Amino acid sequence: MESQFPILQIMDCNGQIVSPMYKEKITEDIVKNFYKQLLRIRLFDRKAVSLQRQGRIGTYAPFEGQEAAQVGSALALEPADWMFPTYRDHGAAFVFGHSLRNILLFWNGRNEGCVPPSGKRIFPPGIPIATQIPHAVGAALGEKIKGSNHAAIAYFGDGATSEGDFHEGLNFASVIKAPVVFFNQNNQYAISVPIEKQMNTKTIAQKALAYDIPSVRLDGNDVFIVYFETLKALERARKGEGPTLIEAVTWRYGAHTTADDPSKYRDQIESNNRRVETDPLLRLERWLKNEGLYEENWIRQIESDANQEIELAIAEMEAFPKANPADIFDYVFAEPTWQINQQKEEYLRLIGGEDKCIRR
Amino acid sequence: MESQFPILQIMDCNGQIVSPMYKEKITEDIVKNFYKQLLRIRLFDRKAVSLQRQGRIGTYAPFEGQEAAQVGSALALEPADWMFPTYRDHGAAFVFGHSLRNILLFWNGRNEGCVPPSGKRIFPPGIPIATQIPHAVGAALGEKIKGSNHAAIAYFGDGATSEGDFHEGLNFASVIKAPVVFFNQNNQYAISVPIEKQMNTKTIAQKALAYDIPSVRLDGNDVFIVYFETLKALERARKGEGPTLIEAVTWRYGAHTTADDPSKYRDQIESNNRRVETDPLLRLERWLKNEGLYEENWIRQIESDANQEIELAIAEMEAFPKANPADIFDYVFAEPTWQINQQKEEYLRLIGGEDKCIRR
Amino acid sequence: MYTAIKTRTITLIQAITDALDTMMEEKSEVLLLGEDIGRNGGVFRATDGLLEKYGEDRVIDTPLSEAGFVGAGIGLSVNGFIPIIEIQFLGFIYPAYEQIMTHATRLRMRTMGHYTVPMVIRAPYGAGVRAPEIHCDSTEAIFTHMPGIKVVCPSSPYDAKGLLIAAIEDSDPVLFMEPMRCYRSIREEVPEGKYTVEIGRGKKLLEGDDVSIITWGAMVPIVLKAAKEMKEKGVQCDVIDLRTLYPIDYEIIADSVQKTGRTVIVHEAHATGGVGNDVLAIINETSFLFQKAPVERVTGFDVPVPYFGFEDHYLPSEARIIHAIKKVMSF
Amino acid sequence: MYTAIKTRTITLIQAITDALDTMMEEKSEVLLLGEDIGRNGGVFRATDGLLEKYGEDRVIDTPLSEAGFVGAGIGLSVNGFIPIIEIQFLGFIYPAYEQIMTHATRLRMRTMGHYTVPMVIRAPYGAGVRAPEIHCDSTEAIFTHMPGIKVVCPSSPYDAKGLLIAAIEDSDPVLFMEPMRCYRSIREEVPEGKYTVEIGRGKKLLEGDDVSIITWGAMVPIVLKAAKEMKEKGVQCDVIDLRTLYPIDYEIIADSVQKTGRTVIVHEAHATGGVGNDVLAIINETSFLFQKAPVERVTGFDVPVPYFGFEDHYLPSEARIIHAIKKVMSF
Ligand SMILES: Cc1ncc(C[n+]2csc(CCOP(=O)(O)OP(=O)(O)O)c2C)c(N)n1
Ligand SMILES: Cc1ncc(C[n+]2csc(CCOP(=O)(O)OP(=O)(O)O)c2C)c(N)n1
Ligand SMILES: [Mg+2]
Ligand SMILES: [Mg+2]
Repeated sequence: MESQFPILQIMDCNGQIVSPMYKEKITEDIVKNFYKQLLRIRLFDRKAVSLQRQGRIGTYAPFEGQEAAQVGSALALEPADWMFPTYRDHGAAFVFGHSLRNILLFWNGRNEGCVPPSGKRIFPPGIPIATQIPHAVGAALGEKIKGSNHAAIAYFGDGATSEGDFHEGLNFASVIKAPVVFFNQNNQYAISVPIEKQMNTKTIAQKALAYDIPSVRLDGNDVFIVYFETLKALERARKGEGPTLIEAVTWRYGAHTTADDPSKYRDQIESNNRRVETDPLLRLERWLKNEGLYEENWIRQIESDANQEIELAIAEMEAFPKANPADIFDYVFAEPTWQINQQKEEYLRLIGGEDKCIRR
Repeated sequence: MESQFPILQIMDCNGQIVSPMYKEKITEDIVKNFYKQLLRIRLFDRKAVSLQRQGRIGTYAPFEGQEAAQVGSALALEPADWMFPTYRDHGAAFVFGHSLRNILLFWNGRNEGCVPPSGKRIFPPGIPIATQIPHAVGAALGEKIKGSNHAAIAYFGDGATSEGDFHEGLNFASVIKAPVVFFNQNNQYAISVPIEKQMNTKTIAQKALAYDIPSVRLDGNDVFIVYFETLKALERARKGEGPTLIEAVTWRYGAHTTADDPSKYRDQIESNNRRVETDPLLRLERWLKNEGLYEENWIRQIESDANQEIELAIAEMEAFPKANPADIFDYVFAEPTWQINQQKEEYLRLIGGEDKCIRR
Repeated sequence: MYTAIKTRTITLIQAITDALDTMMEEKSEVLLLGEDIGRNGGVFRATDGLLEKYGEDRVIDTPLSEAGFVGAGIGLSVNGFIPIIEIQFLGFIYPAYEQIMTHATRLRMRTMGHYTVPMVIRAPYGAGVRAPEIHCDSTEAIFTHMPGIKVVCPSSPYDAKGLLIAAIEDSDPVLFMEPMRCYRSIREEVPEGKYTVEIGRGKKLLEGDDVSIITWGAMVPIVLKAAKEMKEKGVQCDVIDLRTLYPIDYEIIADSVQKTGRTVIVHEAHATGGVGNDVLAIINETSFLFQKAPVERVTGFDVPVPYFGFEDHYLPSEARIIHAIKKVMSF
Repeated sequence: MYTAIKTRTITLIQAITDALDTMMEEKSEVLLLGEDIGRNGGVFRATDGLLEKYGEDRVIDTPLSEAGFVGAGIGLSVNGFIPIIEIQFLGFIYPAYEQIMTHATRLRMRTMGHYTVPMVIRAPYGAGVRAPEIHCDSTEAIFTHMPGIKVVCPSSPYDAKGLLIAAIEDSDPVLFMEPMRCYRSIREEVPEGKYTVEIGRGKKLLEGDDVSIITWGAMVPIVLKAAKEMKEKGVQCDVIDLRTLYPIDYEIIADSVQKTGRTVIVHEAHATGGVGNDVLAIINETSFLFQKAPVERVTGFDVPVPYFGFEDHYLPSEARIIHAIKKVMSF
């Protein structure tokens, strides 16, 4: 099966073009945007880890190492498409237009973090594994019924493929030819469980054979192949040809979340090697250098822009009004039930006058 | 995919041997036992339908048309193997050694029907679709841990392949190399839903590719191929080579259950044609005739033996003691909780003296 | 001024079909998903004729995957549709429990109202029809405990149509439980066209000063029989059909219990953790000083709903209800 | 005669590991299944060191499929094993709900005792540790309503070890809820080796004549604080840690309520349908004439457990408990 699903690549680890696919479409503009986005989300991710360490946000799920998969796929979307990310795909969500302040608010335990900017159809990060996959199928089915040409993308990890919802979602989508792209980031671990214990197959792409839908396995650290193959899958979706499964093979350098200690279950040497050899940013830098497009100043500039943007978002997050206890009661139903009203009144009366912030 | 998974056959509809596979193993004895079992369960099935019509049992799920799949697979088992049937596989359970009286009691709403004869490892018929698949995986894993060479077989329909439990069961089994055979009877309908609406694939066998386990698609009305391929899969299991998926393509002639009206959703002409052309019993009769082994007397004899056996079981079922209300309280826990004890006492006191059978 | 309203005398299941048809006609966003609901018209014929009338885009026969199609319903909801999902029997809703518990009910709160799930999940429930195991569950309590979903359970054709239309018009998820035993046992005059019965309001079925009997769904006819029998013995029952199990109508309960001081709660589900306990909690909170006797609960026992050979023993019977009424009367 | 029992001062999570180790040592049928329980030792380190000690056949890292491995656990059970399943967080048990509801709890009854499921499902639960959404649920009530499973919830290291061993020795399925907030917050002397704490028995933590406070799990330390504060104000609380949520110890409740006549129930789960209502039902049935005031319930609100930015508002607080005590005292 591995030979039936080779890992497609356009650019190798040295930044060399190894395949003529999509050659004419690789323009300076597009690549510079790739690079900018990769850098932007990497800087954000690192900053978020350090915010967590300082206790300024809660547990955080870093994606460092997976930037090309997230940037390439998110940039392939049209503005009116639907995105269904997991807790690790805020890189993709950010690139697709989510608000950085809200992303930070999410990681700070605030529901405001789940609200996308107006007009952006981004779902809250999926926490129960694989459950967002059927949602994407439903949203896509809705587009199909409406006769639009919008599509949906569902993100999920290698571990997610073991859940029933993965199977039920892909099967239903295949039957109704829903315009949806199933975008798998195979980072080869589900917390501590390596892929060999997660599945008997060597590839995730081959799981598409169970639904007779097309699939492709690709180097998830090669932003070129990720972008163009996602674009192709989205085009199929828009043309009414149904779903596609994309397996982007990648790796997270860091911990599963800031609450996790990867040295318990894997040798971090592999991660360090990958940082040097297959890193999505370094690789694109090498390409830029090979092409003579690498400009130190430009890089400094986008770096400083990104840092400014991030600092601004952090400031906004931290200046954000304190949690209003009424909020936990007011959004359960369109009209609160009497139980909720009664509980709210009693509670607000009890904490009233005080600073509304109770301590235990 | 259809060409990758051709429908294997040893005997065609005319009872002609079309493949040399397993030729040396097709002995008169074995075939006569096939025929006897096919006839036995068909007679039982028809009788059960008529019992239901007469109100002597409850809703019943007939399997007529699927006898070869059930007989061939059940005969391939060793006595100490595990069987996990659905509500439609009492043919298989019967052949494997279940008590006919108990099978009837099951359809008459009695838990005694779920108790297999001592030493037989047969599970109660699975009602929630696909849920028995993980059970079979667990039981098989148990055998593996014990280091025995027993295996498990899980029965399920085409519709069941859409459930998450199918996927989770097969995936887990593939990872741990559980000695289990996943035996699918693809009768091409899940109640009214035809397979084209159930899945996008033309075969069920190909779903094994998602787990990198072997699979085979075969003519489920050819008892020879069913038997020998199940045997082969069980041998693989016993040798520690892990699970196999078998797709037995078949057809139910009748209704989904006696509460269903198939003319609402399919043309019964197809069923009638199949009765004439591809019927598992007729086909084996044709083979017997071709081989000069068809003996009218012998057939009369096994028919009358079977009828006697069935009538006896019915008599036993009907003579079975009335439901004892205490039973609903006594088997929930090893030791009833106080709630259950209290409810039992109060209830028995209330109906005490009377005939213990309340009417509404 | 009177307006003549056309009515038809129909069964509860026909009232369901009527409600679905009425709302599909009115709102193109309404669509149906479920197993066997298309050509087959549903195993109980609730959707009979709707595929032919509204087409395959709006009456969708799904693969056998409750989590998958409830999940897809959530995706359709946030994309502007009003999906009505048929779960073939309530006992087969469990594979979808995660989707309902973690998403259908939480999306509004999670996104502070940005995404909502105006979905209706219809599910036939209950024992007493000699169905196989698991087909007979009455597990409303595992949903009423879940914040973010309303639970409705009509017992008559009129209420069924009006409540189902109200559920479809509700902006939040509603679990709509249909008592199988009442599907064809009762006929009633039901107005044609659109009307609603308010979610969250119970209904007084019988007035009496001696004892309050609080019940719903398939237990209603049995309670009424018991109440009639008690009337002959001189005990006047105040019979309440709750109709909505979350949010329960606490006023109708409080008013009745404050009048009678004696209460019997009757439901088909198990006692422990049953919705009857919520009624008890309402009585505790609203009517403590009015109570003349402990509340009696007549419920299914704390055992799995048994095979149909035993189901008459499991289900609350007239005799058990009468026994409970006598008990509260003689306390 | 005294026997010197060796003890260690350990945390609740260490007590869990100790119980697992003790029973795996004693019974070769005991095996563990779950996500990340092997090399990683579980996300909370409950199974730390056990893979190394007992090998891959007995400490099984499963694929990410709760329904699948709970289902496989059922198959292992009927094949003579005692599987202990770790659900990473209670909020991720929902995909396995069908397997638990339709099989784990019903197999004994279905087969009249021929097949049984002596399985333990361990699940960390509860809010207050700043965890992401869904990780904080306290949904014991959807299991206590399910006949055929016991539900246990210790609040201290000693009870955790003794109850877990009792659960492993129980012939029926047990849901073993572990209060995450108490994992490392309390240390206590715990005997080495094997001992059990009886399932179905509550524990009196504080004696008092004025008001009964009934609680369990992560609420225990907060209740104790409130009780101490009230003591200073002259109100003596009778504090009961239920420890088992099904079957609840009705005697300890009845004895206490019949003494005090006033009750406050404190739990983290939502009020509607919460296990507090079962306590209420027990009081109604056993102690009606002793009650001097309506029972007060201090619970999580009828809203989804909110994001951690709001969780302090959701959880019962000392202030809310004191408010309720004052209310029942002044009725
Ligand atoms: C249903 C469910 N079970 C368990 C968890 C706990 N959990 C959170 S992330 C995770 C691993 C997911 O792995 P994968 O799908 O590969 O995604 P990755 O974290 O590698 O991006 C687990 C087990 C969960 N969130 N949901
Ligand atoms: C989880 C669940 N959902 C729905 C049902 C109702 N139901 C009973 S049989 C059936 C169709 C099953 O089809 P298939 O798996 O092909 O088996 P067959 O009946 O054809 O043998 C359905 C939908 C059920 N039993 N369990
Ligand atoms: Mg992963
Ligand atoms: Mg079928």
